[in-house]
Amino acid sequence: MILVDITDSVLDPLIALGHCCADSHGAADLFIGRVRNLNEGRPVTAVSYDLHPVLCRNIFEKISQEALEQWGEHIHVFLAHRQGRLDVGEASVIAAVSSPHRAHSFEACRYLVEQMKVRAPIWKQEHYVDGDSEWIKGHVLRNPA
Amino acid sequence: MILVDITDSVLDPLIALGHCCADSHGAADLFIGRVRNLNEGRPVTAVSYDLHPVLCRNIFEKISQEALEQWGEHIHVFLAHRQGRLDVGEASVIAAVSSPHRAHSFEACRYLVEQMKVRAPIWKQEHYVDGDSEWIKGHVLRNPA
Amino acid sequence: MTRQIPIRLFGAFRQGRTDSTLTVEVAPNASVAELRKAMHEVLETDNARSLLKASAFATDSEVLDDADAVPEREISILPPVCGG
Amino acid sequence: MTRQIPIRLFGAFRQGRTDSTLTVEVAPNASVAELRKAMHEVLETDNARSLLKASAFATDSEVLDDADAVPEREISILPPVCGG
Repeated sequence: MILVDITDSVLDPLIALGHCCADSHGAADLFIGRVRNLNEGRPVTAVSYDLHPVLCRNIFEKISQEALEQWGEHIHVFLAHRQGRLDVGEASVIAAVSSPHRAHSFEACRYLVEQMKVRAPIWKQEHYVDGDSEWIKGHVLRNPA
Repeated sequence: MILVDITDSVLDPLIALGHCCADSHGAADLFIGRVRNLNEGRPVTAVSYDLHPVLCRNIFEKISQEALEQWGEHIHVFLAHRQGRLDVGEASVIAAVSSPHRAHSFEACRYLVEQMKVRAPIWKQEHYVDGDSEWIKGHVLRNPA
Repeated sequence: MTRQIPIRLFGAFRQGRTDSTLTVEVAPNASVAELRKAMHEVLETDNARSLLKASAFATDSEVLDDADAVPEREISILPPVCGG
Repeated sequence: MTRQIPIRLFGAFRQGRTDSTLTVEVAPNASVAELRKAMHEVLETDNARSLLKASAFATDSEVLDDADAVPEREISILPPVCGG
């Protein structure tokens, strides 16, 4: 079971854990990415997330589907990213996986996060204490080999 | 920062995520272990957890301290286990870690769970649909080398 | 006869622009590589041209390779990504 | 002169018992290995004796090695564990 989302609203970990849950699942792993107050030594006050919503949702679904292929059709997968301007401490992304055994939950959740980082069309602009702001250099997007 | 707990009450993931949180932490990983409806092919209705509360708390603190030594004094660590009789779907354990970067959160959270499994004085008695119940065979406790 | 291709801009391509699309002109059967060349010509700054080199063209459903033909659907230019 | 050592029972050691401690007698300077032997003598079933082989003695703060002296503090017998 796959649930992906792109949203302007606050991300709720309980929705992720509610989806990643089944009577036969003994283990759920959940990851939250939050806006940090510091990047490469520079104090950050907020981050604006720019997304390509339709493509991003498609890629989230692809990544989730790959997780099911790799760790089993029975696992539950959740992947959601927020867009817009977020303050320090706010959650920008939540990934979660539940499965019968813990190794699969940990590995698949990590997979979602790592793939999202390099494949999802998401950009961030950091806002600094001094009023300046900057688009962060990222990973060149390529089709998976 | 370390928070460990042994409790008779329902485990709350929001308490774990509230503890595993800091302005400088961009990543939190949380693990939930839940009672499964099946173990080695046998339908389970509930599990009773027997703990040595004082020693268990000491060992949780030791394991948490080791995580700080390995991944940095600045990480936040949460480890809580429930005792008593739990129905299928209820959370028996929650582990969580936050840190500036995601690799450390994932690795340290996994460490807590794996160490808890082999070192914490916790026993489980499974209750089956047919009314029978059985203490689960586990890992022989040894002092870490 | 040429095609007008509106390209949706994201991330750093929006820096200092009010518009979120940029329109370029290509031959009817142009490849993505030719679209890239045409976009290169109309970009105003060295920064933008250097960003273009590290960027990928995409439709709403997939990232395109340089050898692909420019599809009829909506095209976006995606600078290097950093979600999460 | 011997010492009476009450041993707290956990997990499968509680199976079919009303009591959660078992008291055994050892020499004043007994080691944990000797405590294990004394407990072996008083256990009633093969199952319990076989479980004892895979179990560890502990205080409230640490797991004991067989070579350790039996401490003055409270002693528990811990069968193989399986938390989570």
